[in-house]
Amino acid sequence: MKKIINDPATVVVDALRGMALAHADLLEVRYDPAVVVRADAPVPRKVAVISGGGSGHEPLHGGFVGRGMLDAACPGAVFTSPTPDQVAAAVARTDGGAGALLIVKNYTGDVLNFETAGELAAADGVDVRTVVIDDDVAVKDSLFTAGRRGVGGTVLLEKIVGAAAERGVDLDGCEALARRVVARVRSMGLALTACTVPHAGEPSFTLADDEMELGIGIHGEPGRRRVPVGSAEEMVAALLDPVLEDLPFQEGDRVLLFTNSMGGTPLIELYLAHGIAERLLVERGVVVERRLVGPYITSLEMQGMSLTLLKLDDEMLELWDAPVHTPALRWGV
Amino acid sequence: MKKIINDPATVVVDALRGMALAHADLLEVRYDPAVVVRADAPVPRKVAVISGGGSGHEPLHGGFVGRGMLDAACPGAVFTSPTPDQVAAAVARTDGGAGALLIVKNYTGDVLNFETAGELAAADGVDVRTVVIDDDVAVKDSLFTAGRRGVGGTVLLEKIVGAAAERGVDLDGCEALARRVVARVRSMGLALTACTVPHAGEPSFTLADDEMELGIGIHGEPGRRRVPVGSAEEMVAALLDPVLEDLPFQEGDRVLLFTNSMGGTPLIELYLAHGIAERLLVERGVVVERRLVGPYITSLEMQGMSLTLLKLDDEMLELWDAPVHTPALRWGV
Amino acid sequence: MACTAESVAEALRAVAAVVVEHREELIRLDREIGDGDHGENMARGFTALVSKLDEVPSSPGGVLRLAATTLISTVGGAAGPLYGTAFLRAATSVGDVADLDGPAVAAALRAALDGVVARGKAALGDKTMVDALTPAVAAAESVAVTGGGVAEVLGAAADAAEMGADSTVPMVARKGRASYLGERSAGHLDPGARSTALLLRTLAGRAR
Amino acid sequence: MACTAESVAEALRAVAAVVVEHREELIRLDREIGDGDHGENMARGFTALVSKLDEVPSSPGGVLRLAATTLISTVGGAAGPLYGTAFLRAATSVGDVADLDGPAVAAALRAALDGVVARGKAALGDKTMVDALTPAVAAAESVAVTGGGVAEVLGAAADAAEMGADSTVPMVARKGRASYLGERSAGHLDPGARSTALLLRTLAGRAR
Ligand SMILES: Nc1ncnc2c1ncn2[C@@H]1O[C@H](COP(=O)(O)OP(=O)(O)O)[C@@H](O)[C@H]1O
Ligand SMILES: Nc1ncnc2c1ncn2[C@@H]1O[C@H](COP(=O)(O)OP(=O)(O)O)[C@@H](O)[C@H]1O
Ligand SMILES: [Mg+2]
Ligand SMILES: [Mg+2]
Ligand SMILES: [Mg+2]
Ligand SMILES: [Mg+2]
Repeated sequence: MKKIINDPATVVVDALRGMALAHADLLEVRYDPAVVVRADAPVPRKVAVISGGGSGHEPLHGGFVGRGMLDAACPGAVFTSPTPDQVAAAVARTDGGAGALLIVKNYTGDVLNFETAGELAAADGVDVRTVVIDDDVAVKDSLFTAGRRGVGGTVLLEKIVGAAAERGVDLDGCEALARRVVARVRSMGLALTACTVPHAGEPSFTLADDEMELGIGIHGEPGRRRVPVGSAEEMVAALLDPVLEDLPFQEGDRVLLFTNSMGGTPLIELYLAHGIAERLLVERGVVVERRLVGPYITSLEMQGMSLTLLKLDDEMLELWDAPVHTPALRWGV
Repeated sequence: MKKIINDPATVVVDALRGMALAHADLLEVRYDPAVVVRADAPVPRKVAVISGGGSGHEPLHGGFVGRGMLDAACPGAVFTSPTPDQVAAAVARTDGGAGALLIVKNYTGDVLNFETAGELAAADGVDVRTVVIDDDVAVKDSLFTAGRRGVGGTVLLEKIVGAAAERGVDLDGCEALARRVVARVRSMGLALTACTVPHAGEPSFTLADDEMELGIGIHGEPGRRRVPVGSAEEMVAALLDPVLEDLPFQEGDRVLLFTNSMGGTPLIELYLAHGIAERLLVERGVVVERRLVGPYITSLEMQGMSLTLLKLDDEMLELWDAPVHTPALRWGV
Repeated sequence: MACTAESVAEALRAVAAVVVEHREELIRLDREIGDGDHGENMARGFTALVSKLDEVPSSPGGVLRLAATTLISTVGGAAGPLYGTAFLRAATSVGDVADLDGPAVAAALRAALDGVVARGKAALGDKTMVDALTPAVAAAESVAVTGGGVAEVLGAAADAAEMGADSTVPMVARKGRASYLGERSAGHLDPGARSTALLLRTLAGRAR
Repeated sequence: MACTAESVAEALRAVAAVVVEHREELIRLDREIGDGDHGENMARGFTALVSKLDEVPSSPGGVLRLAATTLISTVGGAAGPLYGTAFLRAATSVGDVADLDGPAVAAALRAALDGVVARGKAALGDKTMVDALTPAVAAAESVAVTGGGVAEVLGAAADAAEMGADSTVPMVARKGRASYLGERSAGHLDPGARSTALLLRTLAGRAR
């Protein structure tokens, strides 16, 4: 394992220190428990939008803290859900009197820890709502499993709900909007290489030189199947087809297309994949109204990509375009 | 080699198509010859700021095209200088009557191709100036070699000169400013892993599991020496010390610190390294006024990082803060 | 043999040592069908607990409550809230008696299991820690009703937990991260079931 | 034996085939002390030239000029402007005569070398294509003054270029990307010197 770290046990805190220095104008970082908070929190009478999860997916979530997106992020250990006291501290620090919306990616650990945190915060008299996002079509949805994972759609959800909260939409409105986004967003990813969690010291799985894992999760969880590496054209189609079929997205639908790098895939390949995805969508009559291309929800140094499609309505479109000022997304300000 | 590509021979053009779709509001892409141009070019009476170089360093340079930075970028084949006709086309397309400044990284191929292009453009009656950037302290500067390479400082140079041109500074002023930036910026990088150029199909070099290449160039050119991998603390010091000594940077100096990923290093490690670099600078009494952290000048999927320090003056500081609106850097608008 | 606050604390220190010792094994098991952090999570949590135990609460229930809150705020992942809930329910079950007997321990284990199921909604056969804990509780109860002491109760629980953990190998996971693997999860030992068995075996060893 | 526009074009088509054939070798050499693109750059440029030669210009000079502009706009890297300049100067040197003789070829080679040196500023011993081209020109000139024809001139040039290329192996690079390696560049054949030798050997073969 070759990594730019001092000690696997302190990676998250060490990285938070650097992040705090890099973005002192936008963020305040607290360490015990670890929480990343927007610099001007709490914002009076604004719904606090809070998320969190294991570290190693940067910029998610800390990189999305700031005006127009998240009020706070709770970074767990690498690939490990944060603990309830982190979430409770985030709520306490950002509650402006209008309640808090917790955005939780659907993993057992995240759900259970946020659930406990919600109980703690409710006991403190804060109106807390939880929205679970489960946009990964690679995993079969079933009552008898942990269900679908939350992946790329999380970024879009945080941006859109964050914009609504910034405009003064109340907790009921934010929650309803969040559920609408969850209902309309779908993703799928693939991995060309595995990543190595610092405390594990070895790659999470092994792929042959000509194999890729189709339907990979963001913690290196396996997906639908292991298949031979194909051309970019084939890879993009292998992601896009299941995503399109699932909702389904149809001719005439207006969408936001999010082409995401798993971390180790260079931008040149990502743009190349994005171009193919847009062309395939145009061929099916799906209208790409907005796009996001880059490494926004990653798995450490894993090579691979994911595609996320959100079926836009006018309100979501407007909220997507609304100003945002965070380390990782910034426009309109 | 596992990459998201269709054909090594068409990677650059295929990626440009995706980039054009992703950023249609900011850019226009021309293909024969390949040039990325800001959407509103030519801007009347503004100096055209143009750069270019081999592809595979994305977002450099195409990701820096837009208001307040570059008017055009000329993407060569992967890791291969662009050709003179690309540069000449960029000049012709962006010349607003105030001349053009060519920003050239100091590599023999880039220098020769831009030189030829400059001659072509001058023959067309455009006032063209060339500024060569050579900020990499890993390579010994000598009259008897190709000299130092242009690396991370290029990003800062393009931002600052781009802002000046946007404000209406004339060609003489832009050229003088550019030379001042070049005189005050220094960088050094290291690689933990090699990258694979698509048409080569194999990694550019091999490093043992416990080795890193100190002083790496952005095309995988070797640097000062191959050394055992150390802690992040040691790695950052190994980059920072030669950079500080070279100019030298001294107590009380105000600097911009740019912590760059070579592409494959995840953000969590980069923030961690950035935190160490800032602390070491504070310990030496160097004042970090601004910072940039991210993958801005990369070597495909190479894991590693570089540090760049620019000794700021008031004018540079103001120009750094000035609005910029490009795919990769965006603020103030 | 007494089962006081101090002896429970001592037993939990021993658990911490065992968890740290098996850290890599649990990581490896979790890498096979999860995300490879279970050993790290447990080691982090129990190490934190050891330093909290510098001051031992006055009752066994107090020690279990301290374990619960510490694990909840340091383990993270799925295991954190699940083990945390287990200890919390166990603490509530034992109340503030000063010295636990066999039936009290069996009842505490039952409460722990109920807490895990309430929180995680896993059933027997879902390939989770529930598959280790369920037979452990049954065994503990049958020993306790026939008059077994703490050592016998925990010994029976540990034996059953180990068999229960082993029984997860052929199972197809239906809960937690391993469920994403579907059929591919069969053939692997569930890391949480393994850590439950380790924990009970260590407690049993200390009760002797 | 004639050295007309058509035969120069045919010789350049042969060069293209040889360059494509040696693409991997040149990539490998450039990976050792450069950035691994020389074979790709040359193959791209000469392949482009072949398609431009569907219409052959009317004089050898015209063919060389077409080669120059094509290579300049398709090769990129250091080799593009250097080979481009070489062909451009050679074209100027031969003017618009219809059939080249030995002395004309030798003079064209001299002009090419002068162009490469003017552009790249490399001296003998810097471990570049100049180390292949310089002895090639000297050999070509000495054969030409003693009445050698095109085939003899090019044959001597190719022999000398191959020896010159080989002489780059022990050299420490002082120009181009290999110079970053310093002492570590010794022990490797310079890719540009190798491509120059390949080019001259192929031209010599066609002149026979
Ligand atoms: N719903 C659940 N009910 C009971 N136990 C569960 C459940 N989900 C997961 N587990 C247990 O948690 C273990 C994994 O813990 P850990 O690796 O620490 O958390 P994570 O899966 O979040 O990375 C599994 O091996 C399993 O025994
Ligand atoms: N200044 C120079 N003068 C002459 N030849 C040079 C010079 N610099 C580089 N070369 C030649 O160019 C070759 C490399 O070409 P190529 O790999 O295509 O370009 P790049 O180095 O830009 O990748 C070297 O092997 C060397 O022979
Ligand atoms: Mg986990
Ligand atoms: Mg090159
Ligand atoms: Mg786990
Ligand atoms: Mg090269």
